[in-house]
Amino acid sequence: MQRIIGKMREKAKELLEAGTVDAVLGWKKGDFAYDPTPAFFYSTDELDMLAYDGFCGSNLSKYLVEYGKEKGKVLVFLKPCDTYSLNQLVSEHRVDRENVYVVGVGCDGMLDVQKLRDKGIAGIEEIEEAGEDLRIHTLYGLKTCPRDEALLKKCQSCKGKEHKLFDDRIGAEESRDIANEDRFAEVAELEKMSPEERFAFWRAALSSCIRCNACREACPVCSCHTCIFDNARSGVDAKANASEFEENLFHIIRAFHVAGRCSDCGECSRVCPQAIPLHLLNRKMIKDIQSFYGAFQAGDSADQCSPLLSYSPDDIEPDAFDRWKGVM
Amino acid sequence: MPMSTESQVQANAPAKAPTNAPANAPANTLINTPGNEEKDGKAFRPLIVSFCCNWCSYAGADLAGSSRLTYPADVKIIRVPCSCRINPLFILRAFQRGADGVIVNGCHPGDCHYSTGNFYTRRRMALLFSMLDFLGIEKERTRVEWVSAAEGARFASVMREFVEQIRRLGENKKLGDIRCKE
Amino acid sequence: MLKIGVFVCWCGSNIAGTVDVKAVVEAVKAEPGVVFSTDYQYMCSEGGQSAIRQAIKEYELGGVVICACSPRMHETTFRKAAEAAGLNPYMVEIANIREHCSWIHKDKEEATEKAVVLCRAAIAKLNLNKPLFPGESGVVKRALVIGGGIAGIQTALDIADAGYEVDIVEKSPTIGGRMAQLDKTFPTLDCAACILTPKMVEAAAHEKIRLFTYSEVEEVSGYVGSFRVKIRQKARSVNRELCNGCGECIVKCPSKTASNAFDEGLSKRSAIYIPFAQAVPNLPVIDREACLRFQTGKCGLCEIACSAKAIDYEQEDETITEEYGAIVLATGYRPMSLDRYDEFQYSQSPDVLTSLEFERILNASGPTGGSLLRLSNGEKPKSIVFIQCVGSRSDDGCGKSYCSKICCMYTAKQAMLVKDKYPDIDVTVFYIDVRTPGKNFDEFYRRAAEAYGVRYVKGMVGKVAEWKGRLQVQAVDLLEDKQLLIDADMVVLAAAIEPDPGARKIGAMLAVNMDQNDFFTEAHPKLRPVESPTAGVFLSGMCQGPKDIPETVAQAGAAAVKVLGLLSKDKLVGNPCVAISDETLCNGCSSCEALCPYDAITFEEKQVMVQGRRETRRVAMVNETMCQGCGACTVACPSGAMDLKGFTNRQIMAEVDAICR
Amino acid sequence: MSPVRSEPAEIVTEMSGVNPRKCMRCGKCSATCPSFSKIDIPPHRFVMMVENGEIEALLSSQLLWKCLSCFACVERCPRGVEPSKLVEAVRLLQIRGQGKNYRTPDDVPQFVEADEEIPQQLITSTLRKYSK
Amino acid sequence: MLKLPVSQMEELFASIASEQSLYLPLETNGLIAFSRWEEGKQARFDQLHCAGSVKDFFFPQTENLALFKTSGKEIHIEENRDPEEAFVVFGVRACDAGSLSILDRVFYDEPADTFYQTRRRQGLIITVACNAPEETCFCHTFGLDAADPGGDVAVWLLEDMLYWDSRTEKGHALTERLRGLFEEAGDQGEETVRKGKADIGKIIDRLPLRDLSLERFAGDGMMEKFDAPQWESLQEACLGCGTCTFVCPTCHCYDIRDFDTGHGIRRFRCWDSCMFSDFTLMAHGNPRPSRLARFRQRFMHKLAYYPENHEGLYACVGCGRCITKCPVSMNITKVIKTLGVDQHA
Repeated sequence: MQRIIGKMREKAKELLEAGTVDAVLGWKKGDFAYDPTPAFFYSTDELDMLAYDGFCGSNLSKYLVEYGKEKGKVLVFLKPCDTYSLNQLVSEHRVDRENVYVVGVGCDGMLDVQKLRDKGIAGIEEIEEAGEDLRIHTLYGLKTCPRDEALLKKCQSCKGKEHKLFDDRIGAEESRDIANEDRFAEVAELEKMSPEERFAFWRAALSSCIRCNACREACPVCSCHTCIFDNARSGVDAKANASEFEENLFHIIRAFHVAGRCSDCGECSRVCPQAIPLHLLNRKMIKDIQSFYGAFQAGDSADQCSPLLSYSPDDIEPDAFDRWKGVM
Repeated sequence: MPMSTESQVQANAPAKAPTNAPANAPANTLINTPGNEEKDGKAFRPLIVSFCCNWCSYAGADLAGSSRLTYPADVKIIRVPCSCRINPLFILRAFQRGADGVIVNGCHPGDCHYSTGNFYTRRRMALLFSMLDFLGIEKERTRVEWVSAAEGARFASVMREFVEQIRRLGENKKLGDIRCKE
Repeated sequence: MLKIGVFVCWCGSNIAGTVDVKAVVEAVKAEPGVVFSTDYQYMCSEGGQSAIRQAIKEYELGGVVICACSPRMHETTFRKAAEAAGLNPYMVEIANIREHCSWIHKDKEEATEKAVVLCRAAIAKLNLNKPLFPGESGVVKRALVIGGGIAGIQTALDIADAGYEVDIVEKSPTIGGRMAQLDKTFPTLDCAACILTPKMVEAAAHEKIRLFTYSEVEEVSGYVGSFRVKIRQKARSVNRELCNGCGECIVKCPSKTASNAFDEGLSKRSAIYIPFAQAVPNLPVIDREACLRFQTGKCGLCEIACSAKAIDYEQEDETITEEYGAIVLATGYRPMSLDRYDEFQYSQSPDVLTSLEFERILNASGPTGGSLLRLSNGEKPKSIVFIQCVGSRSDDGCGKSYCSKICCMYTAKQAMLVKDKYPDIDVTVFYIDVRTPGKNFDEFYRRAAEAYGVRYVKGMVGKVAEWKGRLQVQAVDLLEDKQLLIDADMVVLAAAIEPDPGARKIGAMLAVNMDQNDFFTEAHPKLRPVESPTAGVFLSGMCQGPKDIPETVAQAGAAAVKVLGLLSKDKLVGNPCVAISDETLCNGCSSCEALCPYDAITFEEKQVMVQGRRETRRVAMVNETMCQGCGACTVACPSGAMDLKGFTNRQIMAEVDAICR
Repeated sequence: MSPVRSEPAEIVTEMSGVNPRKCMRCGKCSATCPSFSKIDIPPHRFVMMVENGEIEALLSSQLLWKCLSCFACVERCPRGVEPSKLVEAVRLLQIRGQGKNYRTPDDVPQFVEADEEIPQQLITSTLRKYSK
Repeated sequence: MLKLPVSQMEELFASIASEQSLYLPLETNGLIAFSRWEEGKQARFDQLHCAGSVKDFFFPQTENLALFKTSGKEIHIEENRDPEEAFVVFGVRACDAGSLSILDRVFYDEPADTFYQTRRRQGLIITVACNAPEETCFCHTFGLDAADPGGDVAVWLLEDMLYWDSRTEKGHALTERLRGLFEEAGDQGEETVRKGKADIGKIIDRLPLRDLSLERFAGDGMMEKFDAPQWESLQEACLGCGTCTFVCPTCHCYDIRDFDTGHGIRRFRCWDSCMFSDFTLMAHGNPRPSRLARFRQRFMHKLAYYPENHEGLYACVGCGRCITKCPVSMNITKVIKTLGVDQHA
């Protein structure tokens, strides 16, 4: 998607010059081939550092939460999946829609440099997108890898190329088609296991947790001013998992708190330094909500009510949750 | 539930969870699995926390009492105004601290003193229980029952039945906190 | 640390027989905060209470735990005792060691052990208790009744007679409602107008009642004791001060083709009209849709005709805002549309009528002047068939699942009225069940059958067809297992009733839920049938469920009593165990607002001190008067900002911890 | 008096997907039935008999063969009971009992070609049987 | 110098593990991390870094300090140290090995941290030279040599041969115990290692961060940067998670917390992160209330305060974990580069 960077810079320049926006939120070129950083641009002469390539996986919606009114209006570049998050934040009054100018940008599916490293590709100096392949120049020679094999986990099951809210769009029609796996397939696999196997699976995964809070900090809906896990008065605050129970507790409660609000942006798993498949917990909740209470995806629009804040007199009984298994 | 078939996820899952590898590598006793043994050879007596809404199920429990209907002393009741006051944190807290089963009691759907409270409870608990099950925690350890103020007999029998169910399941090991067992 | 006293009750042998009371007293002495513990034969007796009072003073107790019977039994007693000794009443916790312990366990050791645990939990909770003070709020001593039918009129009269001001808001140009359309009433057969009109006049004349007819409620804010209501008075195009009700304008009006809703559309009326002769207020209104002046600009005859100069084409809607302490919903009902019951030829044949239409035909002021005529040809019918349960008791997606309750009786009434006037007409009623619970109801129905010869056939009509200028009714006699073909001249359908569709909007404004049939839900179906779940909002008449006139009037009176109970208070004292939002934690996400059943939570932009800095944040505010303390919001709140006084997160977790220790 | 839930009754309710207990005995099915004069058991009674488990008697009923499958009763029933579907199920039970169940779909064209006068409803009804 | 065919590494591991717990890079839950070696487990030296650093062995994420037992209204204090264990960590890279001297200065400072001390006494570090440095490596900036990684024993894996060079008393003792497994490396071996080192040096010279310079930070340089305007734009990307801190081999802040077990209070310490909003939380709040202040703290600590207190030694070893693990690709090298430019000179 580097091909649209020119248009993105033009748009940013135009709106900054016109005074429509006071800042631009995008990605800034990094030092390596794969490390653009989310950044604000306040003047047009900074814009040549604006980047948009296959490694712009981070969801910029989260930055709008802390973005105060005093800074004025901000232009933000959002990929289709990021717009779900912004919708949810708008619906929760965490972002003032009036304060944001959304430019939806097309997306070819974002890449995960760790996947390249896991393939034994080390010393990465430069990455070229060449059609279906990536050409990787390394300290140890040229390597290639099919692009699809380096996709971020979250991009392997894309929610679609449609921007759910935007003021303008760039390259939206040009989004590359990517293999779209059933996003609930992994959850269904786990559901098929025996409870003992599931327990072993999650124990193995969650025992890796170092409680760095990256999942929480990156999550667009984990936007509490003070998280209950940081609040000494909550009675559950902790800075480390001092027991297996706390490893479980943190992730159960986090998944529960975002149930009905999670836009399935996949940031939790992307940012986890310990490669814990945290998105599975959230997807499980989404899958359950859909099978118990009907079609719903948080972030589809800014004015829908979370299924956990509504009810129907003939809802399923809690003990019957597993009868709905496999319905989806 | 269908038995597991060979799956990729499963194949990747190590049989025993290696703990936070290096951090606790030199025998960090903070992280451990609760013991399995029956205490002093006595029959296992489960600890059951029973949350009751003030208006229906707590009154139902009172009626069970005034009707002298027995159920095991393993059940300890906590009064809340409405079942919708019950935060999943409370349930997890009980398991952490050594409860072997938690039962949430509320008015029958549609009879909530606050009109809609138990409807929310129903959704929350369905999702919570499903998530616990997803994590491999025995779903039989948790239950929601709708007990009216008139159902004293039912309250007693539900409690008896639940205690029996937990007794068969044995001690809560998966969600306990080893630190609380010492 | 809080100084706690523990009092363990024997309750005679009720507790002491199974629980070793002395052992409990000893065991809890080691608990944090406990400075005193004792036991007593009967804690609830005067002796027991005075022991509590004494100990509070002597040991300077900050809180007490009573191990006794259920808090549902004596919590108030012990709170009062503590209060008498200068303690905040909410610094009392009860450990229920009778209903939940001594009465259900046999083994003394086991029961004692459990009693200790329950007491420990109470102590752990008490350690986190804070004195609570119920909030107070004032009461605006006026009531609003929405709907001016018999339910609304009766409620208003009862409130006004007790000396409080009431406003009635009625969307049509007159009060009176459905009852004004009726001819006679069952089971006494007295004339509806004769009993209703005096009440209408009384309401209009009552010094405490103001009528806002041709008006609608547009917006409601506030809460029990102090609602602010915006009322839109639609433009009548007639100056109500000047008009003397002479009716000359109506005579002169050239546009006489508007459908007359009062006659259920069976007759026409002029563009400027008074709905019916006894309308209150007796004040015409211009139907601007039908008026030539408004549609073409070319007319003005009424203005010329009006000697009082009351016609005002320029008149505009007026909006006023009033304050009320209580609101009564009396939005009434209508017969459901029969569009989906084509098998009865309702849309095709003018001789197939709904019961309410038939009521108008029977009525002397109706479209036929009270003579029973076929609308198709103006001839007198020889045979009339009544069909019951049209749209009621259905589960087919077209109709209503409920029984409309009034049809059996009004059908008997109408059949009887027909037979009384025209004994030669054959009258057949097809019914599924005849339901007549009510004083003199079954007698009434039997009279129709026995004294008047109305033919009752158990069985449903399958279809009605026009045949040779008449109607052929194909039905079944279930008792004979025979199919019947009956020639009829008129067919009367007992259409199911449904709540007035306008009620939905009003319900939403007041946060009053509707059930799946759009009837308003009561605060409790048995024990609080005239109260809505929203404090200060009451229900009267059909809007709550199907009922007949006497029931409606009874409920109207009941609603009035509830309103009076509220208005007679100078202050409303709330339950102090209400939700409280910590504004330093609140994210302003509105989750709590979305599910609060009482609309007690609002949001505002507020300056909040966070870590010594001032920030403007959108934060939740709990209205303590409206909050009923269910706690739904506390769980919906992801940041833990919302807590419930008296049942805080920390308190409940402390109980859990103590029990699981 | 108490309804005996015999096995065939369960088969019938299962095959038809109809819950006869929803019937409130209004008789609208019978009132509406165009074949009423030709049948021995009126539809409402048919429903009651299924509910009571009296399938044996229904198997020899003429209604099975006189029912036009016009579905008027299904259309009109205020409780959504769908009597004609019950008739269909009993009819099927009867046919299966004779070992004559299931025509092959290949038979259908011959069927239609054989007699152009054949009523449309019969064809529809036949096709319905295949889909069971 | 000794040597052993790589094919016999398994025997080496078995011998070490027979008397001491042995930890080395193993694949666990999709990550390569230091884990306890057991027979049959395949050591993984193909990725440069383990997910966690060697710090975790000496300064674990959580560690018991004491237990307060209550009986009635009395409290008894019990020490409940986790049991001691002699252990060997194999496969430590130069950067991680270097981090220990930074930690030692903190924890050995009087009064010495006996918990850390005990673990250091019990633990033995076997390093491995980095045959294939990553593009994220910048250990050279801090004077560390990936080709000569230090530790109690240094190991080179070259041409199917493991070269073993013990450097300390502890290392010699272990070597003595395992002596039977090895052969003398001889001149040829020394030559191979020398050549291997040179090859590594060549790669290091080509690394993208080769020229990362701390010149402008020496002395009071960093202190002067406290009010630099660039902090504002640098911190904008930071999410405030603790990933960099927790994967960092030199970060060493901890919190001491109490856990009420229902029967007593368990006092333990656990890692803390200056990135957290509740870091050093006091009654009035966090002394660094803004994210900017917290972000700045981490780098000021590494590049100014620590050197200030420890003869100019920086609290970074250039392992590059923060570069690969930061969710938003913000890291110390970007900070050094941005602040290294005198925009307002």
